[in-house]
Amino acid sequence: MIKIINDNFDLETEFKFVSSNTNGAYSFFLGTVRSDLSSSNKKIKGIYLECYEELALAQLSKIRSKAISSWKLNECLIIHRIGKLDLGEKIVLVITASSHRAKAIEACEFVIDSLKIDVAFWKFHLLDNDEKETVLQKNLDNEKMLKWKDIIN
Amino acid sequence: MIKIINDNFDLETEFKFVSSNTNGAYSFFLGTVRSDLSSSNKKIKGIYLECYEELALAQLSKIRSKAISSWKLNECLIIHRIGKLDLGEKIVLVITASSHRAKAIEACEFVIDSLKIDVAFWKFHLLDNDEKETVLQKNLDNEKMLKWKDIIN
Amino acid sequence: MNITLKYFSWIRVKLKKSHDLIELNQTISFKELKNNLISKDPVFQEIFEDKSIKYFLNLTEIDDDNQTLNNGDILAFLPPVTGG
Amino acid sequence: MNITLKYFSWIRVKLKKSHDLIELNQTISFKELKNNLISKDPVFQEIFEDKSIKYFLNLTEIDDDNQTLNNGDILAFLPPVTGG
Repeated sequence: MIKIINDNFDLETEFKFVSSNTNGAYSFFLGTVRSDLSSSNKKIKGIYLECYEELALAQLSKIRSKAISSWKLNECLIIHRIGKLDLGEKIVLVITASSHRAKAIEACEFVIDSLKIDVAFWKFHLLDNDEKETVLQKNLDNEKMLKWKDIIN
Repeated sequence: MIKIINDNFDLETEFKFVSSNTNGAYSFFLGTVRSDLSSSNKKIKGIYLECYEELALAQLSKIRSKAISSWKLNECLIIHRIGKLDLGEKIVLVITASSHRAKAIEACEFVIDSLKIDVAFWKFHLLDNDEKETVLQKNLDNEKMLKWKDIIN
Repeated sequence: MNITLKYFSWIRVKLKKSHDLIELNQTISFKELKNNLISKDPVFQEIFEDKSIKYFLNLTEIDDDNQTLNNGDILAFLPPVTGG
Repeated sequence: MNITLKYFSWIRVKLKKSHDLIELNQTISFKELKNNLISKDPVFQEIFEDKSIKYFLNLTEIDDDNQTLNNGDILAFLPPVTGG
Protein backbone atom coordinates (compact mmCIF):
# COMPACT_ATOMS: atom_id res chain seq x y z
CA MET A 1 0.00 0.00 0.00
CA ILE A 2 1.25 3.45 -0.96
CA LYS A 3 -0.34 6.69 0.17
CA ILE A 4 0.56 10.32 -0.48
CA ILE A 5 -1.60 12.42 1.83
CA ASN A 6 -1.92 15.78 3.51
CA ASP A 7 -3.47 14.57 6.73
CA ASN A 8 -1.76 13.07 9.74
CA PHE A 9 -2.01 9.31 10.21
CA ASP A 10 -2.24 6.98 13.20
CA LEU A 11 0.46 4.33 13.65
CA GLU A 12 -1.82 1.70 15.15
CA THR A 13 -4.35 2.12 12.32
CA GLU A 14 -1.67 1.85 9.64
CA PHE A 15 -0.14 -1.20 11.33
CA LYS A 16 -3.53 -2.94 11.19
CA PHE A 17 -3.48 -2.61 7.38
CA VAL A 18 -0.33 -4.74 7.08
CA SER A 19 -0.90 -6.97 10.11
CA SER A 20 -1.37 -10.70 9.55
CA ASN A 21 -0.91 -13.90 11.56
CA THR A 22 1.63 -15.14 9.04
CA ASN A 23 4.01 -12.29 9.75
CA GLY A 24 5.92 -12.14 13.00
CA ALA A 25 8.34 -9.29 12.37
CA TYR A 26 7.56 -5.71 11.43
CA SER A 27 10.11 -2.98 10.92
CA PHE A 28 8.94 0.64 10.90
CA PHE A 29 10.78 3.75 9.88
CA LEU A 30 9.11 7.00 10.87
CA GLY A 31 10.51 10.38 9.83
CA THR A 32 9.29 13.55 11.55
CA VAL A 33 9.90 17.30 11.32
CA ARG A 34 12.96 18.28 13.37
CA SER A 35 13.20 21.69 15.00
CA ASP A 36 16.99 21.94 14.90
CA LEU A 37 18.74 21.97 11.56
CA SER A 38 22.02 20.17 11.34
CA SER A 39 23.19 22.41 8.48
CA SER A 40 22.64 25.87 9.95
CA ASN A 41 21.73 27.82 13.05
CA LYS A 42 18.42 28.93 11.62
CA LYS A 43 15.23 28.24 13.50
CA ILE A 44 12.36 26.74 11.56
CA LYS A 45 8.69 26.63 12.43
CA GLY A 46 7.82 23.80 10.09
CA ILE A 47 8.30 22.46 6.59
CA TYR A 48 6.47 22.49 3.29
CA LEU A 49 6.53 19.34 1.17
CA GLU A 50 6.11 19.58 -2.58
CA CYS A 51 5.46 16.52 -4.70
CA TYR A 52 5.10 15.45 -8.33
CA GLU A 53 2.40 13.04 -7.35
CA GLU A 54 1.97 10.91 -10.49
CA LEU A 55 5.73 10.37 -10.68
CA ALA A 56 6.20 9.84 -6.93
CA LEU A 57 3.51 7.15 -6.88
CA ALA A 58 5.20 5.33 -9.77
CA GLN A 59 8.62 5.63 -8.13
CA LEU A 60 7.35 4.44 -4.73
CA SER A 61 5.59 1.54 -6.39
CA LYS A 62 8.85 0.46 -8.05
CA ILE A 63 10.80 0.70 -4.77
CA ARG A 64 8.08 -1.20 -2.91
CA SER A 65 8.06 -4.03 -5.50
CA LYS A 66 11.83 -4.27 -5.38
CA ALA A 67 11.80 -4.49 -1.58
CA ILE A 68 9.05 -7.14 -1.56
CA SER A 69 10.78 -9.34 -4.14
CA SER A 70 14.35 -8.89 -2.86
CA TRP A 71 13.52 -9.63 0.78
CA LYS A 72 10.48 -11.88 0.25
CA LEU A 73 8.32 -9.53 2.29
CA ASN A 74 4.70 -10.31 3.04
CA GLU A 75 3.75 -6.64 2.98
CA CYS A 76 5.21 -3.19 2.61
CA LEU A 77 3.41 0.06 3.36
CA ILE A 78 4.70 3.50 2.45
CA ILE A 79 3.01 6.75 3.50
CA HIS A 80 4.40 10.18 2.65
CA ARG A 81 2.77 13.43 3.61
CA ILE A 82 2.70 16.60 1.51
CA GLY A 83 1.89 20.25 2.17
CA LYS A 84 2.59 22.24 5.30
CA LEU A 85 3.76 20.35 8.40
CA ASP A 86 4.49 21.65 11.88
CA LEU A 87 7.49 20.80 14.06
CA GLY A 88 7.38 17.22 15.32
CA GLU A 89 4.77 16.12 12.79
CA LYS A 90 5.10 12.83 10.95
CA ILE A 91 6.47 13.07 7.40
CA VAL A 92 7.02 9.53 6.23
CA LEU A 93 6.24 6.00 7.40
CA VAL A 94 7.59 2.74 6.01
CA ILE A 95 6.40 -0.59 7.42
CA THR A 96 7.81 -3.89 6.20
CA ALA A 97 6.28 -7.19 7.27
CA SER A 98 8.01 -10.55 7.13
CA SER A 99 8.30 -13.80 9.01
CA HIS A 100 11.99 -12.98 9.47
CA ARG A 101 13.22 -10.10 11.56
CA ALA A 102 16.48 -9.40 9.71
CA LYS A 103 14.69 -9.29 6.36
CA ALA A 104 12.03 -6.87 7.59
CA ILE A 105 14.67 -4.55 9.07
CA GLU A 106 16.98 -4.53 6.06
CA ALA A 107 14.15 -4.07 3.56
CA CYS A 108 12.74 -1.17 5.58
CA GLU A 109 16.10 0.59 5.51
CA PHE A 110 16.35 0.00 1.76
CA VAL A 111 12.94 1.59 1.18
CA ILE A 112 13.64 4.75 3.18
CA ASP A 113 17.16 5.10 1.71
CA SER A 114 15.73 4.76 -1.82
CA LEU A 115 12.88 7.15 -1.11
CA LYS A 116 15.32 9.80 0.10
CA ILE A 117 17.16 9.98 -3.22
CA ASP A 118 14.80 8.61 -5.86
CA VAL A 119 11.29 9.91 -5.24
CA ALA A 120 9.84 13.23 -6.43
CA PHE A 121 9.39 15.04 -3.10
CA TRP A 122 10.97 18.38 -2.23
CA LYS A 123 11.25 19.91 1.20
CA PHE A 124 11.20 23.60 2.13
CA HIS A 125 11.99 24.95 5.57
CA LEU A 126 9.46 27.44 6.83
CA LEU A 127 11.63 29.98 8.63
CA ASP A 128 10.68 32.15 11.57
CA ASN A 129 10.71 35.21 9.32
CA ASP A 130 8.05 33.56 7.11
CA GLU A 131 10.52 32.85 4.31
CA LYS A 132 10.67 29.48 2.57
CA GLU A 133 14.10 27.94 2.13
CA THR A 134 14.79 25.10 -0.30
CA VAL A 135 16.28 22.07 1.45
CA LEU A 136 19.32 20.67 -0.37
CA GLN A 137 19.94 16.99 -0.94
CA LYS A 138 22.50 15.46 1.40
CA ASN A 139 25.57 13.85 -0.13
CA LEU A 140 25.38 11.36 2.71
CA ASP A 141 22.05 10.08 1.39
CA ASN A 142 23.55 9.43 -2.03
CA GLU A 143 26.55 7.68 -0.53
CA LYS A 144 24.37 5.57 1.75
CA MET A 145 22.36 4.43 -1.28
CA LEU A 146 25.50 3.02 -2.89
CA LYS A 147 25.65 0.20 -0.36
CA TRP A 148 22.40 -1.26 -1.76
CA LYS A 149 23.92 -1.64 -5.26
CA ASP A 150 25.73 -4.77 -4.08
CA ILE A 151 22.62 -6.19 -2.40
CA ILE A 152 19.92 -5.35 -4.95
CA ASN A 153 20.33 -5.71 -8.70
CA MET B 1 11.38 3.59 29.10
CA ILE B 2 11.05 -0.13 29.75
CA LYS B 3 7.78 -1.94 30.33
CA ILE B 4 6.95 -5.59 30.96
CA ILE B 5 3.18 -5.92 30.76
CA ASN B 6 0.34 -8.35 30.19
CA ASP B 7 -1.95 -6.01 28.34
CA ASN B 8 -1.85 -5.04 24.71
CA PHE B 9 -0.45 -1.63 23.81
CA ASP B 10 -1.19 1.00 21.17
CA LEU B 11 1.59 2.00 18.77
CA GLU B 12 0.52 5.63 18.46
CA THR B 13 0.33 6.02 22.25
CA GLU B 14 3.77 4.48 22.77
CA PHE B 15 5.26 6.62 20.00
CA LYS B 16 4.00 9.75 21.78
CA PHE B 17 6.11 8.79 24.84
CA VAL B 18 9.36 9.01 22.87
CA SER B 19 8.31 11.70 20.41
CA SER B 20 10.16 15.02 20.48
CA ASN B 21 10.84 17.88 18.07
CA THR B 22 14.58 17.26 18.38
CA ASN B 23 14.31 13.79 16.91
CA GLY B 24 13.60 13.28 13.23
CA ALA B 25 14.11 9.56 12.82
CA TYR B 26 12.40 6.72 14.64
CA SER B 27 13.01 3.05 14.04
CA PHE B 28 10.50 0.52 15.36
CA PHE B 29 10.75 -3.21 15.64
CA LEU B 30 7.50 -5.00 16.40
CA GLY B 31 7.34 -8.74 16.99
CA THR B 32 4.00 -10.56 16.89
CA VAL B 33 2.69 -14.10 17.37
CA ARG B 34 3.00 -16.09 14.14
CA SER B 35 0.54 -18.84 13.31
CA ASP B 36 2.91 -20.93 11.22
CA LEU B 37 5.98 -22.39 12.85
CA SER B 38 9.13 -22.51 10.81
CA SER B 39 10.44 -25.48 12.81
CA SER B 40 7.53 -27.91 12.55
CA ASN B 41 4.19 -28.60 10.95
CA LYS B 42 2.33 -28.18 14.21
CA LYS B 43 -0.51 -25.70 14.47
CA ILE B 44 -0.48 -23.33 17.41
CA LYS B 45 -3.31 -21.30 18.85
CA GLY B 46 -1.13 -18.84 20.71
CA ILE B 47 1.89 -18.55 22.95
CA TYR B 48 2.63 -18.23 26.65
CA LEU B 49 5.44 -15.94 27.75
CA GLU B 50 7.24 -16.58 31.02
CA CYS B 51 9.56 -14.01 32.54
CA TYR B 52 11.97 -13.55 35.44
CA GLU B 53 10.82 -9.99 35.81
CA GLU B 54 13.43 -8.49 38.17
CA LEU B 55 16.24 -9.92 36.04
CA ALA B 56 14.61 -9.07 32.69
CA LEU B 57 14.15 -5.45 33.77
CA ALA B 58 17.83 -5.22 34.76
CA GLN B 59 18.94 -6.86 31.50
CA LEU B 60 16.73 -4.64 29.35
CA SER B 61 17.96 -1.59 31.18
CA LYS B 62 21.57 -2.53 30.40
CA ILE B 63 20.81 -3.13 26.70
CA ARG B 64 18.89 0.15 26.49
CA SER B 65 21.77 2.12 28.06
CA LYS B 66 24.27 0.50 25.73
CA ALA B 67 22.15 1.35 22.70
CA ILE B 68 21.64 4.96 23.82
CA SER B 69 25.35 5.54 24.48
CA SER B 70 26.69 3.64 21.46
CA TRP B 71 24.41 5.31 18.91
CA LYS B 72 23.83 8.61 20.73
CA LEU B 73 20.10 8.04 20.78
CA ASN B 74 17.70 10.62 22.16
CA GLU B 75 15.32 7.93 23.40
CA CYS B 76 14.79 4.18 23.43
CA LEU B 77 11.59 2.44 24.45
CA ILE B 78 11.26 -1.30 25.04
CA ILE B 79 7.97 -3.06 25.76
CA HIS B 80 7.70 -6.81 26.22
CA ARG B 81 4.49 -8.64 26.97
CA ILE B 82 4.12 -11.68 29.23
CA GLY B 83 1.43 -14.28 29.83
CA LYS B 84 -0.94 -15.79 27.27
CA LEU B 85 -1.06 -14.21 23.82
CA ASP B 86 -3.27 -15.08 20.85
CA LEU B 87 -2.17 -15.44 17.23
CA GLY B 88 -1.24 -12.12 15.66
CA GLU B 89 -0.91 -10.33 19.00
CA LYS B 90 1.98 -7.99 19.69
CA ILE B 91 4.83 -9.48 21.75
CA VAL B 92 7.61 -6.93 21.73
CA LEU B 93 8.15 -3.33 20.64
CA VAL B 94 11.44 -1.45 20.39
CA ILE B 95 11.47 2.22 19.38
CA THR B 96 14.72 4.13 18.95
CA ALA B 97 14.72 7.90 18.44
CA SER B 98 17.56 9.89 16.95
CA SER B 99 18.26 12.83 14.73
CA HIS B 100 19.98 10.42 12.34
CA ARG B 101 18.16 7.72 10.46
CA ALA B 102 21.00 5.20 10.15
CA LYS B 103 21.73 5.40 13.87
CA ALA B 104 18.10 4.85 14.87
CA ILE B 105 17.81 1.85 12.55
CA GLU B 106 21.05 0.17 13.61
CA ALA B 107 20.45 0.73 17.32
CA CYS B 108 16.93 -0.71 17.05
CA GLU B 109 18.28 -3.87 15.45
CA PHE B 110 20.94 -4.13 18.18
CA VAL B 111 18.28 -3.92 20.90
CA ILE B 112 16.03 -6.62 19.45
CA ASP B 113 18.99 -8.89 18.63
CA SER B 114 20.28 -8.52 22.20
CA LEU B 115 16.86 -9.04 23.72
CA LYS B 116 16.43 -12.31 21.80
CA ILE B 117 19.48 -13.91 23.39
CA ASP B 118 20.15 -12.06 26.63
CA VAL B 119 16.88 -11.33 28.42
CA ALA B 120 15.02 -13.65 30.79
CA PHE B 121 11.90 -14.41 28.72
CA TRP B 122 10.78 -17.88 27.68
CA LYS B 123 8.20 -18.74 25.06
CA PHE B 124 5.83 -21.71 25.00
CA HIS B 125 3.66 -22.65 22.05
CA LEU B 126 0.05 -23.32 22.97
CA LEU B 127 -0.84 -26.24 20.72
CA ASP B 128 -4.24 -27.12 19.30
CA ASN B 129 -4.41 -30.14 21.62
CA ASP B 130 -4.02 -27.82 24.64
CA GLU B 131 -0.43 -28.90 25.30
CA LYS B 132 2.34 -26.40 26.01
CA GLU B 133 5.56 -26.84 24.06
CA THR B 134 8.82 -25.16 25.10
CA VAL B 135 10.25 -23.02 22.31
CA LEU B 136 13.96 -23.64 21.72
CA GLN B 137 16.50 -20.89 21.17
CA LYS B 138 17.54 -20.45 17.55
CA ASN B 139 21.20 -20.83 16.71
CA LEU B 140 20.65 -18.13 14.11
CA ASP B 141 19.89 -15.63 16.89
CA ASN B 142 23.18 -16.39 18.62
CA GLU B 143 25.11 -16.13 15.38
CA LYS B 144 23.40 -12.86 14.48
CA MET B 145 24.42 -11.41 17.83
CA LEU B 146 28.09 -12.04 17.06
CA LYS B 147 28.09 -9.24 14.48
CA TRP B 148 27.53 -6.67 17.22
CA LYS B 149 30.73 -7.66 19.05
CA ASP B 150 32.74 -5.68 16.51
CA ILE B 151 30.46 -2.65 16.74
CA ILE B 152 29.80 -2.48 20.48
CA ASN B 153 32.43 -3.05 23.13
CA MET C 1 0.99 20.59 -30.91
CA ASN C 2 1.12 21.25 -27.18
CA ILE C 3 3.74 20.30 -24.61
CA THR C 4 3.28 20.87 -20.89
CA LEU C 5 6.33 21.84 -18.85
CA LYS C 6 6.19 21.17 -15.10
CA TYR C 7 8.58 22.94 -12.74
CA PHE C 8 9.44 21.78 -9.22
CA SER C 9 11.29 23.00 -6.12
CA TRP C 10 13.70 25.90 -6.68
CA ILE C 11 12.96 25.96 -10.43
CA ARG C 12 9.29 26.57 -9.70
CA VAL C 13 10.26 29.26 -7.17
CA LYS C 14 12.72 30.88 -9.58
CA LEU C 15 10.28 30.90 -12.52
CA LYS C 16 7.40 31.90 -10.22
CA LYS C 17 5.15 29.33 -11.88
CA SER C 18 4.54 25.62 -11.62
CA HIS C 19 3.93 24.91 -15.31
CA ASP C 20 3.91 26.24 -18.86
CA LEU C 21 2.01 25.21 -21.94
CA ILE C 22 4.20 25.39 -25.05
CA GLU C 23 2.54 25.52 -28.47
CA LEU C 24 4.57 24.36 -31.46
CA ASN C 25 3.92 23.86 -35.16
CA GLN C 26 5.86 20.61 -35.42
CA THR C 27 7.58 17.90 -33.35
CA ILE C 28 10.82 18.99 -31.77
CA SER C 29 13.75 17.30 -30.04
CA PHE C 30 14.49 17.88 -26.33
CA LYS C 31 17.73 19.63 -27.39
CA GLU C 32 15.84 21.99 -29.71
CA LEU C 33 13.31 22.74 -26.98
CA LYS C 34 16.16 23.66 -24.61
CA ASN C 35 17.59 26.18 -27.09
CA ASN C 36 14.10 27.46 -27.76
CA LEU C 37 13.51 28.09 -24.04
CA ILE C 38 16.94 29.71 -23.48
CA SER C 39 16.30 32.13 -26.34
CA LYS C 40 13.03 33.19 -24.73
CA ASP C 41 14.33 33.46 -21.13
CA PRO C 42 18.03 33.35 -20.19
CA VAL C 43 17.18 31.82 -16.77
CA PHE C 44 16.86 28.52 -18.64
CA GLN C 45 20.57 28.74 -19.43
CA GLU C 46 21.27 28.41 -15.70
CA ILE C 47 18.78 25.57 -15.36
CA PHE C 48 20.12 23.52 -18.25
CA GLU C 49 23.70 24.00 -17.07
CA ASP C 50 22.86 22.50 -13.66
CA LYS C 51 23.80 18.85 -14.07
CA SER C 52 21.91 17.84 -10.91
CA ILE C 53 18.54 18.48 -12.56
CA LYS C 54 16.72 15.50 -14.06
CA TYR C 55 14.12 15.69 -16.84
CA PHE C 56 11.18 13.31 -16.96
CA LEU C 57 9.09 12.94 -20.09
CA ASN C 58 5.72 11.36 -19.30
CA LEU C 59 7.12 9.99 -16.01
CA THR C 60 10.23 8.46 -17.61
CA GLU C 61 13.67 10.01 -17.24
CA ILE C 62 15.14 11.42 -20.45
CA ASP C 63 18.56 9.94 -21.16
CA ASP C 64 19.00 11.24 -24.71
CA ASP C 65 18.88 14.91 -25.70
CA ASN C 66 17.76 13.93 -29.19
CA GLN C 67 14.55 12.40 -27.90
CA THR C 68 11.54 13.74 -29.80
CA LEU C 69 8.71 15.50 -27.99
CA ASN C 70 5.19 14.84 -29.20
CA ASN C 71 1.80 16.45 -28.85
CA GLY C 72 0.40 16.08 -25.32
CA ASP C 73 3.77 15.25 -23.75
CA ILE C 74 4.49 16.32 -20.17
CA LEU C 75 8.07 17.33 -19.50
CA ALA C 76 9.02 17.77 -15.84
CA PHE C 77 12.06 19.64 -14.46
CA LEU C 78 13.26 17.92 -11.26
CA PRO C 79 15.96 19.29 -8.96
CA PRO C 80 17.52 16.67 -6.61
CA VAL C 81 14.75 15.28 -4.43
CA THR C 82 14.64 15.85 -0.67
CA GLY C 83 11.70 13.86 0.69
CA GLY C 84 11.56 11.42 3.55
CA MET D 1 19.98 -19.75 56.66
CA ASN D 2 17.57 -19.77 53.74
CA ILE D 3 18.21 -19.82 50.01
CA THR D 4 15.47 -19.43 47.41
CA LEU D 5 15.77 -21.41 44.20
CA LYS D 6 13.83 -20.13 41.19
CA TYR D 7 13.13 -22.41 38.22
CA PHE D 8 12.22 -21.23 34.73
CA SER D 9 11.01 -22.65 31.41
CA TRP D 10 11.46 -26.40 30.95
CA ILE D 11 13.15 -26.74 34.36
CA ARG D 12 10.03 -25.35 36.04
CA VAL D 13 7.87 -27.68 33.94
CA LYS D 14 10.07 -30.68 34.70
CA LEU D 15 10.21 -30.00 38.45
CA LYS D 16 6.50 -29.04 38.47
CA LYS D 17 7.26 -26.04 40.67
CA SER D 18 8.54 -22.51 40.17
CA HIS D 19 10.65 -22.26 43.34
CA ASP D 20 12.07 -23.97 46.40
CA LEU D 21 13.12 -22.70 49.76
CA ILE D 22 16.29 -24.45 50.98
CA GLU D 23 17.14 -24.34 54.69
CA LEU D 24 20.78 -24.82 55.67
CA ASN D 25 22.78 -24.69 58.90
CA GLN D 26 25.78 -22.93 57.39
CA THR D 27 26.99 -21.13 54.28
CA ILE D 28 27.65 -23.37 51.32
CA SER D 29 29.35 -23.07 47.92
CA PHE D 30 27.37 -23.31 44.67
CA LYS D 31 29.24 -26.56 43.94
CA GLU D 32 28.20 -28.04 47.30
CA LEU D 33 24.62 -26.99 46.73
CA LYS D 34 24.63 -28.75 43.36
CA ASN D 35 25.77 -32.04 44.94
CA ASN D 36 23.26 -31.54 47.71
CA LEU D 37 20.39 -31.16 45.22
CA ILE D 38 21.50 -34.12 43.06
CA SER D 39 21.57 -36.37 46.12
CA LYS D 40 17.99 -35.41 46.94
CA ASP D 41 16.59 -35.64 43.38
CA PRO D 42 18.49 -37.21 40.45
CA VAL D 43 16.71 -34.90 37.98
CA PHE D 44 19.20 -32.23 39.05
CA GLN D 45 21.96 -34.39 37.55
CA GLU D 46 20.41 -33.81 34.12
CA ILE D 47 19.97 -30.11 34.81
CA PHE D 48 23.54 -29.51 35.96
CA GLU D 49 24.94 -31.48 33.02
CA ASP D 50 23.13 -29.19 30.55
CA LYS D 51 25.75 -26.60 29.69
CA SER D 52 23.19 -24.29 28.11
CA ILE D 53 21.67 -23.46 31.49
CA LYS D 54 22.81 -20.28 33.22
CA TYR D 55 22.67 -19.63 36.97
CA PHE D 56 21.98 -16.18 38.34
CA LEU D 57 22.64 -15.37 41.98
CA ASN D 58 20.77 -12.24 43.06
CA LEU D 59 20.43 -11.17 39.39
CA THR D 60 24.13 -11.68 38.58
CA GLU D 61 25.37 -14.62 36.54
CA ILE D 62 27.53 -17.09 38.48
CA ASP D 63 30.88 -17.64 36.79
CA ASP D 64 32.60 -19.57 39.59
CA ASP D 65 31.31 -22.83 41.09
CA ASN D 66 33.10 -22.03 44.36
CA GLN D 67 31.00 -18.93 44.91
CA THR D 68 29.52 -18.91 48.42
CA LEU D 69 25.77 -18.72 48.93
CA ASN D 70 24.52 -16.62 51.84
CA ASN D 71 21.31 -16.27 53.81
CA GLY D 72 18.54 -14.68 51.76
CA ASP D 73 20.20 -15.36 48.42
CA ILE D 74 18.07 -16.00 45.37
CA LEU D 75 19.50 -18.52 42.90
CA ALA D 76 17.77 -18.74 39.52
CA PHE D 77 18.01 -21.58 36.97
CA LEU D 78 17.77 -20.16 33.43
CA PRO D 79 17.49 -22.25 30.27
CA PRO D 80 18.41 -20.41 27.04
CA VAL D 81 16.01 -17.48 26.68
CA THR D 82 13.48 -17.26 23.85
CA GLY D 83 11.76 -13.92 24.18
CA GLY D 84 11.19 -11.24 21.58
